[in-house]
Amino acid sequence: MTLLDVGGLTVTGRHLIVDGVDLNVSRGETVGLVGESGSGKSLTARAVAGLLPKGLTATGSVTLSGRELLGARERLLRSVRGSQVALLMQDPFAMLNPLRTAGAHVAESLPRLPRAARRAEVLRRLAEVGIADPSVAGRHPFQLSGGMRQRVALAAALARDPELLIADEPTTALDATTQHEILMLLRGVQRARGMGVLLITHDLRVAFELCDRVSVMYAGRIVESGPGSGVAGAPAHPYTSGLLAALPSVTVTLPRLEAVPGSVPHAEDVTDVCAFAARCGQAEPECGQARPPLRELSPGRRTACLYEVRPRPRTAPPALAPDAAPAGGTLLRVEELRKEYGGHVALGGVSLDVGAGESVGVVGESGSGKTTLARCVLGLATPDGGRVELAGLDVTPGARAARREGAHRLVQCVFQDPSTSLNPALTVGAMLAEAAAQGRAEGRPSVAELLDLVGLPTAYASRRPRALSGGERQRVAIARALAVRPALLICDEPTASLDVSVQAHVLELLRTIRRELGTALLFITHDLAVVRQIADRTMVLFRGEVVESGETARVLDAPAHDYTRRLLASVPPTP
Amino acid sequence: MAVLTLLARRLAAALVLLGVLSALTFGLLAASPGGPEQVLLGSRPSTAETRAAIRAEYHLDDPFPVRYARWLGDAVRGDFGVSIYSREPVTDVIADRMPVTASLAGYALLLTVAVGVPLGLVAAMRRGGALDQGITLAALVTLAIPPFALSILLLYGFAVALGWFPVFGAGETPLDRIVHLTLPAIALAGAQTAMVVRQMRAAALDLAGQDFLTFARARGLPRRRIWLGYALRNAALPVLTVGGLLLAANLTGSLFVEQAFGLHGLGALLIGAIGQKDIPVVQALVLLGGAIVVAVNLLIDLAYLAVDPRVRHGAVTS
Amino acid sequence: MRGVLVTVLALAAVAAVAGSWLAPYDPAAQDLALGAAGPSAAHWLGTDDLGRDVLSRLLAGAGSALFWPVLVALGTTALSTSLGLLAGYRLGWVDALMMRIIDLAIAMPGMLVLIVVVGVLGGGYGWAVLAMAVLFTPGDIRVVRSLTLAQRGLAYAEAARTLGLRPARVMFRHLLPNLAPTVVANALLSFVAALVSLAGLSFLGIGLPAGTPDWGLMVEENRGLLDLNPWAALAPVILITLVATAATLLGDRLFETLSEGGAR
Amino acid sequence: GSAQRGGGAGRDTLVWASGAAPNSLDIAHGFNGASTTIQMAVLDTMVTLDDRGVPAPALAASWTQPDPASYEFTLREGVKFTDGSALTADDAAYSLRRHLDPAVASQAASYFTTVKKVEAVGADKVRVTLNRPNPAFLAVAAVAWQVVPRKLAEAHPKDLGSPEVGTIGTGPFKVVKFSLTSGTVLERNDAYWGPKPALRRIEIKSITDAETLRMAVRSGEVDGTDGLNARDARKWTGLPGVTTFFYPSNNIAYLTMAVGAGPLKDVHVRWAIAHAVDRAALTNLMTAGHGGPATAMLPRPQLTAVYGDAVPAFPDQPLDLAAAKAELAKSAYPDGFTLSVPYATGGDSATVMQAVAADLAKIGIKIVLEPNPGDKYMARMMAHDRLGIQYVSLTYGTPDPIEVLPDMISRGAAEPQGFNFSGYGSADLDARLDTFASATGEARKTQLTGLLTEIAEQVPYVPLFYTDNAVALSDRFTATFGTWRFNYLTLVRPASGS
Ligand SMILES: Nc1ncnc2c1ncn2[C@@H]1O[C@H](COP(=O)(O)OP(=O)(O)OP(=O)(O)O)[C@@H](O)[C@H]1O
Ligand SMILES: Nc1ncnc2c1ncn2[C@@H]1O[C@H](COP(=O)(O)OP(=O)(O)OP(=O)(O)O)[C@@H](O)[C@H]1O
Ligand SMILES: [Mg+2]
Ligand SMILES: [Mg+2]
Repeated sequence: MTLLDVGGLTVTGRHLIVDGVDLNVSRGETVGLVGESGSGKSLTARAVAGLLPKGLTATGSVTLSGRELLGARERLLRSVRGSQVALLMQDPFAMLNPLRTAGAHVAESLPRLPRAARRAEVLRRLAEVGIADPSVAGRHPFQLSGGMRQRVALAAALARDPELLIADEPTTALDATTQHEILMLLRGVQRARGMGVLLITHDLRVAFELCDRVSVMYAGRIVESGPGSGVAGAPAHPYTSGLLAALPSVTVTLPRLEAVPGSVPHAEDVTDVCAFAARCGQAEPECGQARPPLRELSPGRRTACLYEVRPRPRTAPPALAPDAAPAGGTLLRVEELRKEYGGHVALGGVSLDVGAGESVGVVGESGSGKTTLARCVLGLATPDGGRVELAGLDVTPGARAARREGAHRLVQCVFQDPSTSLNPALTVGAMLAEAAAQGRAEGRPSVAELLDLVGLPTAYASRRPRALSGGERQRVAIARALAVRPALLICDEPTASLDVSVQAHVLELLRTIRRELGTALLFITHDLAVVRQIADRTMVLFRGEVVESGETARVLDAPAHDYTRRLLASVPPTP
Repeated sequence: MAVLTLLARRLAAALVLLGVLSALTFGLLAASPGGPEQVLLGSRPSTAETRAAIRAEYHLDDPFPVRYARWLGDAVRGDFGVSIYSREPVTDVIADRMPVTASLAGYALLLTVAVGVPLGLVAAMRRGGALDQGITLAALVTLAIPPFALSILLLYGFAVALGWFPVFGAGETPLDRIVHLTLPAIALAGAQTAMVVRQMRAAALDLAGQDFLTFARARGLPRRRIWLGYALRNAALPVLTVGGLLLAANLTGSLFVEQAFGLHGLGALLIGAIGQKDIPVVQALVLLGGAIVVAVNLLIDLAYLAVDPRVRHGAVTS
Repeated sequence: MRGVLVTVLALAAVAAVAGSWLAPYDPAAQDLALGAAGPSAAHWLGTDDLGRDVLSRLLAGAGSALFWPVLVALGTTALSTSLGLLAGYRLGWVDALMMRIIDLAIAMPGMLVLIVVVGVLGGGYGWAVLAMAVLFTPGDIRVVRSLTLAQRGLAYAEAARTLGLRPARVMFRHLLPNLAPTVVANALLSFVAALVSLAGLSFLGIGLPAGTPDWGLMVEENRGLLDLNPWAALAPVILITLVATAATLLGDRLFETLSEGGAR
Repeated sequence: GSAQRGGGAGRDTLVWASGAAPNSLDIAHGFNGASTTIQMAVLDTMVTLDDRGVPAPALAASWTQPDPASYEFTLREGVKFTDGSALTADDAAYSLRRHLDPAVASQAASYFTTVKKVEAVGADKVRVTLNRPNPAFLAVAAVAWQVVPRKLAEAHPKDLGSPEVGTIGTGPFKVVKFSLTSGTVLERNDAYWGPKPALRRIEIKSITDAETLRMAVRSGEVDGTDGLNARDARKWTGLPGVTTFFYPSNNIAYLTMAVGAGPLKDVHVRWAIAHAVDRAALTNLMTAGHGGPATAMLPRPQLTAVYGDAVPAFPDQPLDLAAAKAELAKSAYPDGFTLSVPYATGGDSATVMQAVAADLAKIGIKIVLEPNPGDKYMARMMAHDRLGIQYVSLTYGTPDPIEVLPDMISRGAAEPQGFNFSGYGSADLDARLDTFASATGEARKTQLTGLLTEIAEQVPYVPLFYTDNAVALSDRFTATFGTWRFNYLTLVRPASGS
């Protein structure tokens, strides 16, 4: 029986954002809504719960158990929320009131109960989400880890036993192992209660692993839907197919990561055409003439493409030996690096070598000290002990300032967050020119050359960062780092917050650069699939210690350490 | 535990502050032209013997450090000297004036909170609407009127032209006092209320964008709980800081207001004492001002401690 | 709204620069026989008790009424921005020392000290203006510092440091533009606070020489004339309020525009 | 409408407001208008002045002058302090003697510099011996020889008259409450030896802000005040239900010019200035018709006391810009000069100096006004620091010119702390002052005319105007005020009609 039925949902703000979305969720069913950032997934979810931000309006229909919610009075919505439909949001760090305890969050969501019974009920609900320790109920959010917070939030969301749970990227902010735990927990609860779940994610692998049915969203509309396995196995829309091709694999090193060219258009601009036509490899004139309907291929299987999708050639394993072995000697040598933050050990004696032209991956969960390691090498943090040597030069920060003179020509960095990696006040051109001026005078690259290197049009020089997409920003950041022609480029999770397609683009770019410029890479990531694609050697960091290191293939295929195995187990299978 | 360390740290800081403040004012007053002789002698010719006697009595010929040390020694024992102007002990003079200023400041604070907080919330709720624009503009204008001008306008409008309120004095009975202090309190509260409205509005708007508020609504929590448990409580933190600063600012604000409304409070006392070179009184008042600011800051910290668990557990320092 | 705002400030600026030329009478010219009189065709806003033309005095006074607050705002902003940037960027002992001093300064009953300083030392506006700038600065330093602290941890700032740029360049070319919304808004708030506070000092009889055509002083000198010519005191109050409102509003607007413009 | 009328009390209760707060009920520390007004209602002086300013009996029923430099007073019989104790000659003698004691640091000390000895001779007699004859002694005594119980004064050498100690007198009223904040309350002394006061109770507040004060009177919250200025007459006379009384005051306002150095040393410059200042306009501005232009350097009542109605004409410099310019041309500064002039903020001097500056600008003398807080200005003046052109307005207590003239033109007063701000003086002048001090009859007139003529010719001072005293009273009360009646609280009585 259909629990949630969304028909022709549109959300409009200053522009059209969500354009005619149809969705339905039945009891006991998990439906996945996938799509790239900005495609309108969150707004769809919030429209369903009647919680659109101020200034946005929804039309169409949203019925829950036969009751129309769209345009309903706030009074009715309040009675429906929590008891029939619950919403779980992306960021566990922002979702809980910092001033209330975990228990209070659950308790206030419960229906009226006597005091003592209420306390017992709170503990029972916490136990349901895997929190057995009763003292957690008395703790405040800031005293809990991200995973714990997400569990508490889940318990609070489920406190009134809703029939439908909308989970908007509930695990994106968590690291791989925790992500895995929370998803499994979600599945367990869903099964136990027979709830309907609408799971919103941008991670195709998660969707396919967890969901009965999957809808793929693009530029505010659904372009394909069907059973998870069906969509994964035989995508019926070129967009889905492109996304799948861009997905890095944890088991094989792909010769080429296929990115979908271009970027997602605004829903507003493509109302009357196929939204994907501009980026589609098999587009026909017809695609630009009318909006293709969501046609039924087979029962439960729909696509918004007029044609059959040509299968993409996918290279079979074993694909490629790692890139040519490093020439030259050791470029970076880190010995027994140690760093504490107020008694908390961030690095507990880490040693590593990077040869000239070599690519080394560093993996580990959140808080394992990856960024700290990078910052110590870059001279942005002063280690408490150990040595950092670059091309035979002791550049240990804090030792003697003068020694680092010139270190910036040896090592540069690309940071994780594309939203802050560029100075919003400067144009791309100014940024690149300034960076190039820091390099040696001979062979100094021009702004145009740098933009060309990362595959951006020269006209971008006059743009400011806010006019760039996330992937473009990371490419500018890479260009900026390369401007001084460093021997080593440290990449601190440069793709962690990018969509798969953009990620593929950036990874491919880095591989090319390494190949063509001979720049060595120290690639930091928590994503094992990414490290498989880019690193010759990999080391696994766990609580500030290196627990395993070796050839990437060896580490991933035959993990020796328990932690590495746990990391591997939490990666959803690549379809 | 956190409370104790906080108290200890604050106490030490307060001592340093008061020390610096007292040395500063003492030095300033000592360096300024004219001395207490003029006050003591009035604007009349005087004899040389009288002047010598006064200089001896007030140790005016001692070097500055000696005078400061003497003053400090007495002050530590709670003796702030005798007012040159009225010959009463300074502590008595201040104690005599304190009730007026305290009631005025308290009344004004009450008005500020009672008016400012709801108005700020309402403005935030109706963001962009006519009501919001009205409130925002009114707050802006109130903020821009100099407090003394507001006093004069209120005095003319409500006390003289309409005759609803008395023109001067602080009243004797409690009820009388409320009637007498209403206009001064409004004059004093005006700019502060405007600040609180702005702050409250900003805090509430900031809050409205927070995930945890959306999550609370998504769980179908009752409206009352969302307003009190979420909006008000979380917005209280930034507002609290401003409120505390305002309480301290009351001190100076009351100076203008007391002057205009003919109230014999601490502000009027300070103005008078400065004019009369009544150094012991000025000195004690400045110290009192410093002590009040310190105390208010401490209160804010304690309030943070009570409201914000992160501070309580030393996770962040306010 | 925006039009009104700009008009008010533009008129104020014109009056500040060219007020003395625009004035229909010599602002100091007395007509003791006329004394305080209400508005008339000859004197649009009437005269004060020395028979001086109120309108002319308002126009001539715009300069001093606005110049000093602008000076305070500029001084405060320049000082607090550079010191705040330095403390927030450099950290270490510079920061620790500066923060200790600022803690102390902020805990001082500022206005009280100001009145005592200026009241006791006497002397003129110079002291008042200087004292006010000194008073406003610590709070602003703190704000700039905390913003700097937040910005310096962002990737673009770390990238700038990684590129080996000189600290001054990182601070002023990279960090400063991103603090602009707050710095600009704060500067306008300082202007407003100085405008209102200096008028308050004049009200207490501290500051400018008698007879100077200054708005704050005019309120003080003419408030006894409310029965004879209310405009002599009301007009300057209205002007102060109008300019202060417009400046605050402009600050709010600029803050919004600038932070939107810089939004990432 | 009004919130409160007359404090709502009975018709024999007066709510009075002073423009400044009284600070002491002891004249030794509270020799100022607000304080003395209360002292005069509570304390009796040995002698008093009659309507013409002639010394008359008060606590002293009579007195004799055994020789020109000594007086012997006989106390009135049966006078009691309000605490019930009897007034003794010892009390009276001690009350004067304490002003001579430097340890008391009395503000009245300078009034009694000629007193050598004060002693009680017998139960009801007090003898005062002076260093030299002083015709002003009795007039001064009428102001400052207030009698308090010796016991009380001795017990509180430092804080007699303070709010904590208060005072005890024999006067028409007694102090019920004396607070610097909530005001003073006086009640009728039913055992008063003189005529019974018309008022039963007087509540005295202080309102320092002139406008607030006016509004308080206007709203009826206050029945009467002396805290107004004649120049504000226009604002006060219009108040409904309020009558403003004006009566001549023993005062004079003038400009002093420091003749010691600089342009002002040149007598032509001084003449030029005197010609240029529009005294008529200034008088009108500052007195609003309740006063008059000053023609000589003495308060009008003092002139009258010496000359009666036949005041001689002294040399004068009438308003005449041409003459002013001509004088300036004769000086070393034909093109004028610039002078920095300090003034006290918030007082009359600000207004007067602005007007003077405007007048002098017309002949090329530029005055740069330099604001000073009141106390700093006073300190600077008294220290004779950088004197130039200054505005001075003085009110005197006695009808005798000898109270004024030495202050103005003796070399002794030209030192710091003296009142001779012009620094004008000479040995010859000092000698003439001395002879004048003890002269009587026609000789006195001649000598005074000589002195005043010299001042008028040399112009160290430019006399400006006299101002009347002003008292505003609610129509529920009335009073008959006089120049020499310092105890005006006792003069107020309920209006017969109300
Ligand atoms: N409050 C709002 N007002 C106006 N536009 C908005 C608002 N919130 C989101 N948008 C716009 O709507 C579009 C879709 O946003 P939405 O948050 O639904 O995307 P999403 O698919 O959830 O992406 P992500 O994976 O980044 O969360 C985006 O282009 C965004 O800029
Ligand atoms: N400036 C700092 N002050 C205090 N603690 C810090 C600081 N920087 C890092 N840490 C702590 O050091 C540990 C390692 O942090 P680091 O940022 O290196 O982890 P990471 O592996 O990069 O994690 P993530 O994947 O979340 O980026 C964490 O526990 C973190 O809380
Ligand atoms: Mg989203
Ligand atoms: Mg990291």
